[in-house]
Amino acid sequence: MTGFSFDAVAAILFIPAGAAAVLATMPNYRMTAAVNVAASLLTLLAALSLFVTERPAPGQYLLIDDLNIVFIVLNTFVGFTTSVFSASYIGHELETGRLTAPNLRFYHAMYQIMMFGMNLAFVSNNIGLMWVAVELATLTTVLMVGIYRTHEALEAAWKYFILGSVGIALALFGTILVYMAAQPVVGEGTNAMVWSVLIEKAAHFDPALLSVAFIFLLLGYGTKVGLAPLHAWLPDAHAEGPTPISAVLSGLLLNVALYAVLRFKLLLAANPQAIGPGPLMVTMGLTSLIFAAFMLYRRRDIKRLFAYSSIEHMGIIVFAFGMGGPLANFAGLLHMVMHSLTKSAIFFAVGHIAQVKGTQKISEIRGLTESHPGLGWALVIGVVAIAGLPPLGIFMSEFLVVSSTFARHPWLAIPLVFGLLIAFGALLLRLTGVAFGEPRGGMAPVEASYVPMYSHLALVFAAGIYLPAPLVAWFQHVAGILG
Amino acid sequence: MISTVALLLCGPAALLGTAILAAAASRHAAATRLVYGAALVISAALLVTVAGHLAGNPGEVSAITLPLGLPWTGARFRLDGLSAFFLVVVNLGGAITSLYGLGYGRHESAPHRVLPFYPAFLAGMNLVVLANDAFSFLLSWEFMSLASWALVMAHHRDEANRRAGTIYLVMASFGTMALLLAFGLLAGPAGTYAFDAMRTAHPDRFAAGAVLVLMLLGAGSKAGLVPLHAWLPLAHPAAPSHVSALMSGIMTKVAIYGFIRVVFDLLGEPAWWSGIAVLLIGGVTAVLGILHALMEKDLKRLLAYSTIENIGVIFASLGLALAFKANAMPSAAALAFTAALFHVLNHSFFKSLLFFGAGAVLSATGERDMEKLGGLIHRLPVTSFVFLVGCVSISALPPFNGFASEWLVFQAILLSPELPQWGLKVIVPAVGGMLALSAALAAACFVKAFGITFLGRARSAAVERAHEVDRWSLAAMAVLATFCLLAGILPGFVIDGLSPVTLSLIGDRMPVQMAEPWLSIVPIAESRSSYNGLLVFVFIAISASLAAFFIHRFASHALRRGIAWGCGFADAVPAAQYTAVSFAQPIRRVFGGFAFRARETVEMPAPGALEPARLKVDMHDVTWEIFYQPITGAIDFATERLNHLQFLTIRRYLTLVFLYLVILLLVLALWP
Amino acid sequence: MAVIFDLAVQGAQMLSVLLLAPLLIGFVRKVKARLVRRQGPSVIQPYRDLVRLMRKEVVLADNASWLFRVTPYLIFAATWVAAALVPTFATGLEFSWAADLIVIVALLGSARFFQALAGMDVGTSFGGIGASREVMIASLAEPAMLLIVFSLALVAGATQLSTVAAFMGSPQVGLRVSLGMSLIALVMVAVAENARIPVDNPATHLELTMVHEAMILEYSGRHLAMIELASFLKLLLYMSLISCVFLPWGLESAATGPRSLAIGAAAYLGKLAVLAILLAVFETAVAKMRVFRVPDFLGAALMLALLGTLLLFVSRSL
Amino acid sequence: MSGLTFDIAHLLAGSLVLISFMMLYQDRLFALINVFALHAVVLALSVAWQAYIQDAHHLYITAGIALVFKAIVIPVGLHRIIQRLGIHRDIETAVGIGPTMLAGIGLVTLSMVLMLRVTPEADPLAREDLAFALSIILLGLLVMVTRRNAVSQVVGFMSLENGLVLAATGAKGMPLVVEISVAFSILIAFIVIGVFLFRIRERFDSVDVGALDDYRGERR
Repeated sequence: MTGFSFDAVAAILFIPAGAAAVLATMPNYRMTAAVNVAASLLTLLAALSLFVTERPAPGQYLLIDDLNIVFIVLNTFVGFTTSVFSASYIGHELETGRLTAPNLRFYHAMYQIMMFGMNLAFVSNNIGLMWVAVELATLTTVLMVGIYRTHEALEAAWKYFILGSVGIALALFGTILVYMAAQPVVGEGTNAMVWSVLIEKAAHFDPALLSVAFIFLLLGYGTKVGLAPLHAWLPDAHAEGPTPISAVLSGLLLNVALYAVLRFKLLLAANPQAIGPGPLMVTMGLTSLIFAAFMLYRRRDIKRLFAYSSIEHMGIIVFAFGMGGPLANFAGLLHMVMHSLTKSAIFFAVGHIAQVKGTQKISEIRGLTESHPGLGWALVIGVVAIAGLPPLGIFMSEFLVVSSTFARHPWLAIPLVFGLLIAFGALLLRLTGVAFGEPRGGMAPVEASYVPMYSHLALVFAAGIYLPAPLVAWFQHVAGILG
Repeated sequence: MISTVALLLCGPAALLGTAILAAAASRHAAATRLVYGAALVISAALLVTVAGHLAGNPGEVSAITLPLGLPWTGARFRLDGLSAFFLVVVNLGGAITSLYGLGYGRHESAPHRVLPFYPAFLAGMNLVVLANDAFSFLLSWEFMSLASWALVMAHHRDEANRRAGTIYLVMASFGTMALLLAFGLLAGPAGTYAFDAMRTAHPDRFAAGAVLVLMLLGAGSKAGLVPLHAWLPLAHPAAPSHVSALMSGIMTKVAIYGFIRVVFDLLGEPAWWSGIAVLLIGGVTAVLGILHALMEKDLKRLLAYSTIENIGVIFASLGLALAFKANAMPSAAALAFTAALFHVLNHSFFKSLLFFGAGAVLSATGERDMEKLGGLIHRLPVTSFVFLVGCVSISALPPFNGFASEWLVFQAILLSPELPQWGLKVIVPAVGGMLALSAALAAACFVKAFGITFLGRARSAAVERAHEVDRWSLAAMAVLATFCLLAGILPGFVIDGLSPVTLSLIGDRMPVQMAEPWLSIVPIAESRSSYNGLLVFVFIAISASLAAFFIHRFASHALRRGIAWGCGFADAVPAAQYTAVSFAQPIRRVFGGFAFRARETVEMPAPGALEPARLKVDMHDVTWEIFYQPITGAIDFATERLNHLQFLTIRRYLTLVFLYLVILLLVLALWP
Repeated sequence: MAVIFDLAVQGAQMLSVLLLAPLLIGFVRKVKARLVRRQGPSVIQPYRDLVRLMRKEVVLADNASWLFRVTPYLIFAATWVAAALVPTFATGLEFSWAADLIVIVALLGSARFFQALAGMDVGTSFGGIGASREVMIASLAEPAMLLIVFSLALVAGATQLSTVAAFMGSPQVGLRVSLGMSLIALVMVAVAENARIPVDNPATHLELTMVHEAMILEYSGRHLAMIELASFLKLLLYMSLISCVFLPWGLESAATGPRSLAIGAAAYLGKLAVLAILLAVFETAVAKMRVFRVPDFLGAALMLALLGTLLLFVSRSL
Repeated sequence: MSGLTFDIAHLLAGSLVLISFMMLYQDRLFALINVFALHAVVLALSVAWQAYIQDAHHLYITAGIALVFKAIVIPVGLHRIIQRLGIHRDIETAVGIGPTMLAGIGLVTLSMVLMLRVTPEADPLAREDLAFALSIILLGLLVMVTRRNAVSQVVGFMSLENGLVLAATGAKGMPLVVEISVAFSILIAFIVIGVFLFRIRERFDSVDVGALDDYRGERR
């Protein structure tokens, strides 16, 4: 039985890797797209099998626990839906000649490598391995952001690349420091990097070293989370890359980095003398939230708009985890899941909109609910959801964050609410402009599969009304660990 | 035996089902009739169920917890006296509105943007009233806002409507945030979101004060308290008329329900100053609201502003009830509270009626601007009659219902000298004066509304083409008019019907009214004050008919039609009539100075010059300029400044990262 | 038996106000004429006017609606009921509990409401002028009146006129600042409500200065008679109000029997005469003010009334 | 561990910091690159020394990489790029040399303070090494943010990465060091090629990073 379940983990890793190898050699883009979808589906199934099979004992490199199982399933699921979406998206890009067949081969291979990297980051039980995996995922996305080879795309990719590399370096230094802190206690060698070992012994580590380490890790991985003022790469990368990649970036990659930050927060939480990660994260979260909220107003490019909204939500999530406590942590986890689903759904819609309207300029898109009801209302629901209105999932998490914060630290809740309202105003303004009014821009009917975005929205809706018991149990357990 | 609340929950469920079906089949021809028919039936069924509950055992409470919503709390619903009363308000309004919609909906230009959201809106309001934990409450509350927002955006091609919708939803979520914070305080760090738990846990004085303020912000912004009312006169008229009726007549009442539920029920014993706050806000809201209404020339906006006035009246008497309750004067508190609830019911009647009338005018002439109407009494006889009934009721004139409730409010005010606190002693009479003023102004306002719209001569060609509206609409309006009269001449029934609510929330009730001779109402003692709407009505009827009889018996019957006296000029053009603006001019000169910073400038041509003299009036929406423009300005400023961060070079961004790193390291180095 | 007696008294009251009203007007006019050394019309001239109007044909404007024709009866009925509810020669009448002071104010309010509507019905600018000015005046006079009612109610502990009158008759009243203020306010309001000088001139027909007359400009014949009678009743009502509240001497409960009723009636007539003379003197003494001075005049009344009420809230003995 | 080995390790690490300061001081591209080459050489020495004293033989590979790749290949490549671009004129420093030096000193003290808070139980060699490594990293960042020129930014980044390698090798028995250093070399190669590509494709008229930024997608 354990044997099989280990296979499940292995499958999660090797299916994408193998698929990448295969895709790199396939000529026909339709077939590559199909294979891409198939591989993603298989990965998803493998991930789902983790629920039924019992979990393997944590090894030196791999680990499955309550925390990452949710992430993995979410990751593979969004990965799958995105691959479906990109299959219907890429065709149009090929027609318009923005991409060529070789581009596509490269694109699909990269897509699988990225999935591999992210899954590896989740299942890895070794902070060094996790670092490598995160960087792998980052670099692949850099390449995909630049895939259009346009001035803007390359420029965005370059910015992403430079800032990312610095982040990489900082994170690595943090990792080294953690090793140094662990080494005297745990002893030399790989064990001093095995997370499940570290978390047990963390109480005896050198607090000062841990604190410095956490700052570097927070900045390093925080760069990828997109926390202000480390966010600079995020908007352009979202805006200039292919939309499926924007969806994956917002929906998944940010989560990967966040996951890394959380792991290390756990480590620090286990060591009482070290600097409390809470205040740092709360500050960063609030800064990002309010900053992004204001930035939302002057946006002209619809994808950049939603990129900033991702920053805003990352801010909320980091804030929630910074607050700590069962309610806030629960809310943070829930918010993260809901945000991935919603934001990727929004990007699916935006992708098709940009295709039918032939532009990403907000000012040139009007009256979508008239011209393209399917897309328009999907966008409306998506934005309503992302703005934290009921009966959709994000409302529940925001409800928990705000109310619990106000009960504990009223003065923290005020800026939080302030930021939320500012952001809401901006999103609503833009939504009103885009979805209502006299239709403007291309009227061509969409040839798009609504399945991915509406399935996401359906999930978000369901979660807003009803959370299944096992999910709640996991979240509560994890929230307990997160302290 | 299935519990009543479970039975009641089937209603919203059915409404949501209807909404989904409507979304699917909204473009079908029969959809309109089906949706409104279904809504009518469901609301009526809910009404019957609640009525049965009230008739059977009004004191009884039935609760249920569904495995939905917040995992560890569940979705809790509860039916008690208060929610039962408001369910009556909601579903009575809903049923009649659906009846009206059966006819009015046919004129809808974009049914697919109205039909799906209309039942959802009704369902949302029902759920708010039933909810028994913070999460379900806010969920339903915001869902209600969302559905009504969609309805406001129904005619989205109009720029003004889009703006209205945006402002509305922003204000709505502002209110929700305030409520969220209030519930956060009530729930405490442990997060006990169930209302039952909140009831037992009494917050300390500061927390209680904060909750009251937050409730005034949250519920007040939805009900339209000044200065949070800015969205209301924009959003209510923007929606289709029957939806406007729902928003003005019913949704504001749901907001009041929220306020009562938290402040009177969950918060425990109030502090005496809480009464002052609510009283003052209520009084100011009443006066400012009706003054704005007087200055309006758009019929539906006028009605929306008058909603604000009535909300003010209701809040003022709620404040009175709070003050009495805080000073352990239960009977007085019961009187004030009953007055408030009675006015809630009445306002839901006549405001819906008036909006229906406005809708009828709109569908008959296509005009909302009173300056283009006039003389409709000849074209729409029935509509004009019921509209007149509505105007008389809302102007608080006997023997109609508006007067009955305002009379109770005044009686409550007259009890307040017994209050010990000096603050209250000074505030209450001032507020009484404000209420009296607003009542008088309301009469003036509706003289204008009816006079300019229905009387005089037609001011535009659209009026000549107008025809009486369909039977459904007329039926709905007639029903409401009847209710206005009945509630006015038989207030005793309503007051006794409200006793369970006051008993449960105040702990006392007004004396039983049905026992009084001749069905008159006696709040305290007959020697003190009493009012018999029925008798007044009968007297007026008798004496009027007596007079008519004698006239026709003894006086001449001769009657001749002639042209009106035009000061020697034969038949002046209709434009020479008094317009809405000119009608309001004397009052503007009296009150405009401080309320609107109104300025009049007259340009007289030189003697002998032929160009016309011009009178220019410029008015300001003071609350907007004081409270809202600074905010928008600040946001503009901030965004403009921050936006530069989007345009930096990579090196600058790196510098940001670098500085951040160094700062954090410094913090760490200085860490104790 | 007692019930029948009470009913009879009530009926007598209603009839008497109806019959007395024109006489009162005639008397006022007579006194005014005398004051300016004119002969003046006979005291019963108003009756003659009414009868003549009854006989004349009605000239209706072409576009007058049914409302225009119904209004006179409504105005008359509302005013009459209101007048009938004010104790004149006796308190505690059969139906006095059917309505209190607030209701009486409101009844007059509804009469005004319909009058203003009727003024706008024909669609001439005069009607508009009259209606808009009338509601402007009312919007200040009504709150003032209500505040007066408040202070009376606070003193007497009731809004029930019979109770108030009985209380004012009782020795425990004494002299109170607040009552003085409300008396002045009440007089000012009464002047405004009855369209007397200096607020309005009942005799003028110069369009730009009229308020009440402008509204009823289009009325003629029996309709005009109804409205005129209603305005007579209104004057009577205010006078009886003032007399029963501030000069309650000789006012006894109707249950006390015929003799006291007779005394009450005599006293009542006396009071009316005094008030009428005072009114006439006042009207001849002052000049009519500009329409837009009226708000200041009534604002003063409002402030006085509010002050009176405040004083009472602060201390019941003031 | 004998004092001598300890001192030598110290000497090397310290001299690395010193060389970083020299980089701050340089205002010519060629000179900068040469200094960097020196930096790489010293790094290679210190890594080798660590390999010797920890007798961890895989570290020799890292040392080799540092020597061959960073001390020779990259500098030569950069030289050629500069030739191609003809930008062997002054570096446009964003901040004057003086302030930069001062900031550098401040950074070094900061890192010292931070690391000296570490309890002495930690291996003292590692502790001192860390202090040096941290200062090298911060100085590298400083170079990146005070220089306008893409090439010098690359150089700054590489010196930063040298600091990382120093720290990694200083950490006894740390796994994956070699892999990481390889990965980083690849990363740097990417960056260098990126700079190079942008030039060759005639996409940007200079490798002044400012030129990369003139389009923000939302330029008004």
